[in-house]
Amino acid sequence: MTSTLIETSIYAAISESIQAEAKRILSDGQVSTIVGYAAARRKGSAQPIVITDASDAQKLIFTPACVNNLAVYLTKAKKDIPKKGKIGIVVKGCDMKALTGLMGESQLKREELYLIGVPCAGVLASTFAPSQELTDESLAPKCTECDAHLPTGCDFVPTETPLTPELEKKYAVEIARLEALTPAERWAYWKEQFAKCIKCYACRQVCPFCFCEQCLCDRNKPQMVETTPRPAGNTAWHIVRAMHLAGRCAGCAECERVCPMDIPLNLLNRKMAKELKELYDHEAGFEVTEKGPLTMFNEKDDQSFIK
Amino acid sequence: MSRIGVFICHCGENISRTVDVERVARDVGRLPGVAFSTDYKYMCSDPGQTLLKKTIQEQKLSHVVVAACSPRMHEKTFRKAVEAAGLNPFLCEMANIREHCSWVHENIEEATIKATEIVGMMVERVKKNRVLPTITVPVTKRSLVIGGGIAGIQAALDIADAGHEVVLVEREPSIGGHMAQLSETFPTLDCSQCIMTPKMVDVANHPKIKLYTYSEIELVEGYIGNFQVTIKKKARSVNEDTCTGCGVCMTKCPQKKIPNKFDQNIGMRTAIYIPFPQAVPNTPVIDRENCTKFKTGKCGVCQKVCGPGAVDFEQEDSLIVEPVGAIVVATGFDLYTIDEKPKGSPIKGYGEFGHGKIADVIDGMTFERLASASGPTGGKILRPSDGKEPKQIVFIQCIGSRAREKGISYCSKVCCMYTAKHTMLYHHKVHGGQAYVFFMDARTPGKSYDEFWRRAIEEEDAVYIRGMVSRLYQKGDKIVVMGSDIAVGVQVEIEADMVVLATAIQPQKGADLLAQKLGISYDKYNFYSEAHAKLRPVECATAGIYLAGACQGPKDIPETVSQASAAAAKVMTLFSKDQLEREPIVARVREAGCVGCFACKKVCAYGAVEEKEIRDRQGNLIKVVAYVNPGVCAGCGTCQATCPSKCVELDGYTDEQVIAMIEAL
Amino acid sequence: MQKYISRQNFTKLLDQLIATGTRVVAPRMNAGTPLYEPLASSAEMVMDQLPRRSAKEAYFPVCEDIMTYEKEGQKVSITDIDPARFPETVLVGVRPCDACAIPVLDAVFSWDYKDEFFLERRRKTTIVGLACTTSDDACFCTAVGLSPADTKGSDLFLTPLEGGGYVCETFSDKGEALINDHTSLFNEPNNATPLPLAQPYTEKFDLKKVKVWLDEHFEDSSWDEIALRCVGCGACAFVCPACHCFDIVDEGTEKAGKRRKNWDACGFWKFTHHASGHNPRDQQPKRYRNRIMHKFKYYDDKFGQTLCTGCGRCIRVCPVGIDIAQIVEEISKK
Amino acid sequence: MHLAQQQHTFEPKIFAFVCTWCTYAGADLAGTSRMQYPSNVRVLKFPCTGRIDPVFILKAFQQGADGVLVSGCHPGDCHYIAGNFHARRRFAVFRKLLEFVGVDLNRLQFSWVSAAEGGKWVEVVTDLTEKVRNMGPMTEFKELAMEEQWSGAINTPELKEAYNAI
Repeated sequence: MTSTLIETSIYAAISESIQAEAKRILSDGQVSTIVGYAAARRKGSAQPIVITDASDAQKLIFTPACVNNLAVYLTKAKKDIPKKGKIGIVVKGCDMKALTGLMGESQLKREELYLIGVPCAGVLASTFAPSQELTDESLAPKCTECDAHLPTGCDFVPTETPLTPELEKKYAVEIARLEALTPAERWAYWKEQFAKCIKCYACRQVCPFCFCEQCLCDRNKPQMVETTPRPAGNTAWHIVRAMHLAGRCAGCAECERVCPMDIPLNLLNRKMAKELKELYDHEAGFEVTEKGPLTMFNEKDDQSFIK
Repeated sequence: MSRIGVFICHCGENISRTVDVERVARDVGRLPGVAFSTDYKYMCSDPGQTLLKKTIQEQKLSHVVVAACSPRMHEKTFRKAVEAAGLNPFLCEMANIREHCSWVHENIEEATIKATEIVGMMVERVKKNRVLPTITVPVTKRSLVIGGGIAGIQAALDIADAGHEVVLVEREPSIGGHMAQLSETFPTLDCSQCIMTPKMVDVANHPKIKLYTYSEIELVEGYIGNFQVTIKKKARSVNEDTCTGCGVCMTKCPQKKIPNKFDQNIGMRTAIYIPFPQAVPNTPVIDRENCTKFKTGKCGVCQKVCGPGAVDFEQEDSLIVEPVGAIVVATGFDLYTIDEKPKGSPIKGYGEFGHGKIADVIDGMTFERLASASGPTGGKILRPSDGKEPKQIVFIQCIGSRAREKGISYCSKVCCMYTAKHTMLYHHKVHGGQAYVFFMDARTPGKSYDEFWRRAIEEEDAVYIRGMVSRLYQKGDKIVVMGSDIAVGVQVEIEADMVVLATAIQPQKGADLLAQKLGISYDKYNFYSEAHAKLRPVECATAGIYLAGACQGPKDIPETVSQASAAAAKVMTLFSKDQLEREPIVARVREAGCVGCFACKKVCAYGAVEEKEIRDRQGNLIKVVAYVNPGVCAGCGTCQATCPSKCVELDGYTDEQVIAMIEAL
Repeated sequence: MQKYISRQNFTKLLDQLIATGTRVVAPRMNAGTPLYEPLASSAEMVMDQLPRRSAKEAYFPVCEDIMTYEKEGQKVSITDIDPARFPETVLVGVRPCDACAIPVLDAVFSWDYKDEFFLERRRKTTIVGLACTTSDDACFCTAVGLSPADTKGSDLFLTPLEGGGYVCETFSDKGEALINDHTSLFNEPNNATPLPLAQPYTEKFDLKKVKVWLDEHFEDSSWDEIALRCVGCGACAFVCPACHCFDIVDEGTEKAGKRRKNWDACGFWKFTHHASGHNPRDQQPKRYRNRIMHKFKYYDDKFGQTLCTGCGRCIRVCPVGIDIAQIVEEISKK
Repeated sequence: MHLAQQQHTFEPKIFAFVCTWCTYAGADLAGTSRMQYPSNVRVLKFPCTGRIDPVFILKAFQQGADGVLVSGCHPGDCHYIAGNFHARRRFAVFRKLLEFVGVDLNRLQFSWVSAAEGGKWVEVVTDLTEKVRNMGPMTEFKELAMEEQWSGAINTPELKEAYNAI
């Protein structure tokens, strides 16, 4: 089977637009800081960068290696970012959903942000080297299910329109496969995956919604979740994590991307999102809402599972 | 290490018959932290409690577990005993080995093992119990009463008579409400105004009542004992302090043809007016929408003729903040709108009965005004269309009420009685007239009520037809009423001169908006919800707010007055102490860890969670965190289960306690 | 001693070891991820991929029990775990960047306190190193003074040859014993050409200069630039062959439980969080500074060694693309 | 009578998380009415189902529960206005998560039992106990608790034996 190339030629023009806009808003003082992507040492790689000087604007890029959801820098790492005036941030459609959620949870204020949206055809999967060209195979799995190639509600979006071929939705397919298994088979699947976990908490640290000052799982009085990275504690951790993100996670898949042990964490999040859609017709990240699906109720909610 | 004392009760033989209590005492005595364990015949008896107190002191116990009946039975008893022995009462827990064990199992071995585990679980729990001091909240001994109808008046007078200040707020220019509009009242047929107006005057003259008419509630902040209420006093255009109520302005006002809402729009009033002659306060108000001065800038006659110079066209709405400790909500009812579908309401109108199109189809309240001696016709029953006396009159009950398909499934409760009253008033006033009543059921429970209804039929010649009207139409100057008499099974057609519709009772317009300001709950019809339908019928779930009258559901006058006095009694109970004491089972926020996502606030049904700013010594804002007001928190713990980082914790049911119990098993 | 072993015999060797109850740990695939793990058979071994985690867990486990406790009444009974019970292990296919870290770790675990949990596992482990023939642009062993064929830390070192098979060189009694116990599987070295070695990062860092800069720049604004993007996870430390911080935790219930030794990472906020609530490393740049300081200054100060072997794992797994090679290179140029 | 009861080889451990106002009172009523039910259930009292954290259910399974019951007031009956409505959503979602990771949902029961429903309490507890008894022990979490990372495990057969003897 040959892989299909994903058209990313517009990324160069997008990078130029971002640079020009960044330069403009930094020079005229509209923003004090911009969080974006810059090229890194390894071939084709990119990394987050925080700039405060208009002369650094030309460092900003957008490439298929610009995988990070930079929204995380506006939450717990926020304290370290110089916080005077507005902060500019480069966001893909999927990242934008996280910002929307954070606004609903009183973590961010829209008026304190300047959103530079990027039209995006997709980014690279974590399992491929940054120098890899973008194809339907090397594409991050989340991008196969993307419904936000063009971010909405931004202050600035380059005019380029990405070409986005219809692809097999990788998570939907995998969730369907797992759902078709028996509980024992699913248990065996997750047991093998969770056993690999070493509790490096990269999934937590990179998640825009894990903004708690002290994670429940870091507490020892009482110890709600065993902290030792052995199968029992790992399983508990991943169940608790998925539950805490239910109804909030909008699918940036950062947890899964950064997992050094390749645990398909976003599968859990997507499954929860699927259930919330079916149960309460809720989809995270589309609009700033006062309450999430698990902080509200409807008297007529399904209770067929209750005796 | 803790020194826990465990006391296993035999409960006579209720427990010891199936649970080997001595073995339980022996086995739990081996648990880590247990310093003393024993069994005793009756722990709740005086000697039992004495044993408990003595042992606490002798053994220097730090915590106590009493294994006996359900804590719902004796938790208070034992906590009191523990407190008497010098321990904090919340360091005592009960293990339920009777209702949950000895009474539901027969196998001694199984029951004994289960009892041991239940006690073991409570031992682990009690180790994590903390000293909880009783929470006290200061009480501002002033009350707000919202609504100046009979409910509000009664509540205000009762509270004020008890010596507490009352702030009474009425939306209309005068207090009196719907009762002031009525002609006579059932079942005694005494004149409504005769019994109502003295109470209105009492309100006006009461030194403890501060009356705000033509005013509305703008904002309610705070909690039980400590509310801050912002009242919007709408511009009256007449200075209340200088106006003498002489009424010259009204006689001189050139605008005289404005339908008077008080008279159901069949009587007329001036642009500067009081709604009815006995209005309290007797201070006119300018209806700016209809006043020539406000519309064109010309006129100003009232100002010119006013001796004391009380007319003030420049007056503006003003906001007043009143601190109060309790709130009585008595906003009353409104009548079902028959001719139109209210906007955004699930209720469908009754267009088919021609109300609003056929002039002589009126509602019950309009009939009251026609029958009232102070009404637009001076108490004569005359048709609105031509002023003729109706010789045949048809009353139709249950308009809107009990009609699920129309959106209201409840019974409005008072219509059967007032329709019977109407037939009597009609019979008294229109000699030779005939009244017909279409009804589904006659619901007349209440003192002297059924007798009253029987009297209408048996002595006052009303013809009651069991059945519903299908159609109404104008034919010449008659209204043809077509219906069925299901008792006899025939179609009935009556050529009536006038038709009176007994329309359903609904909450006041905007009742939902007020509820949102108050933070109280309401049902799908916007009637306010009581905390418990049977046992707490006058309290709202939100502490410190009480209900009186038809705002909670349809009620007649005696019921309304009873509830108003009950609400007043609740307020007086609250005001009987300087400090409000409450069980310290409330949620607390660990501010250091709180990130201010306010999930807790979103799920709190009581509005107990507030936003609190944390600032450094220089006054710079560090973060905004949640704060649980212990005066308002009801202690359900939904916030804690929702908090992702468990930075809000319910005292008495902490995660530590729960996890200790799970791990004990 | 230098010997030759064919690929066939090499698999035989592993299967024989497994059959005789020796634990053979080598790179294998676990649910799609290459990891050093005990083999059930030689067929499981994958030699062409660098395992995601380093080989250190063979003697410094992710987590291990060091004691158990049980309570009854007012009595508490404690049982220590006896290191004598650790299994004999042959660790196969260890890359030079992993193997070179072992003597570095020996220093810290046998310094003032002798960590028997580490040392006993070390004693019972025979390290079979393997020269690297492939690399990627994250690899930088050469930059820190090592090489794809560095034999430090190995008891036996394998150099892959054209057409399969390995040259085996011994560097310790344990290595010689492995050959002597299976002499029939080894032959004398032949003239086969070794496979070309990997050629990672070419430019060698001036680590002396790096250390001098670090000595003088504990407080420096460049730490913010370097580490502002760090999100504070432990991925870098956990995949590192040389990071060796651990945490002792008691886990269990009122009735029974265990005292455990778990990996820890200086990137975590909790790492230096005091019981008082104070945290001397209260910001991420301070935590990341410690990582660099520890690797290129503190460890050198104390043991004269560098705590980095240039395996590049932290560069590959860092969620935010922090590149230690680039950072050290830039420092060396300051 | 109890002598005639069937002897079972496996007695499941059942945890019941209940609210104090409805289900706990319902269980009290079963007691005052002297109804009989299996003794396997251990009741943990909460003010409201709204207080019950999904982590407690997880913890119960980890602590060896073979079945878990969560029970509270019927919709509309909540003493705290809406705690049970919030709980209903929370658990509707949580059970889907557990199902997805492979927990057999037959072991996790939710019910509304009012203070007047002593009979329903008996029925719910009896049904769950019998169902779980037939399913056998919940081994998943227990096995997990015994497993170690290979590197930390002492897993040669003789050592395992020695370890178990500790």
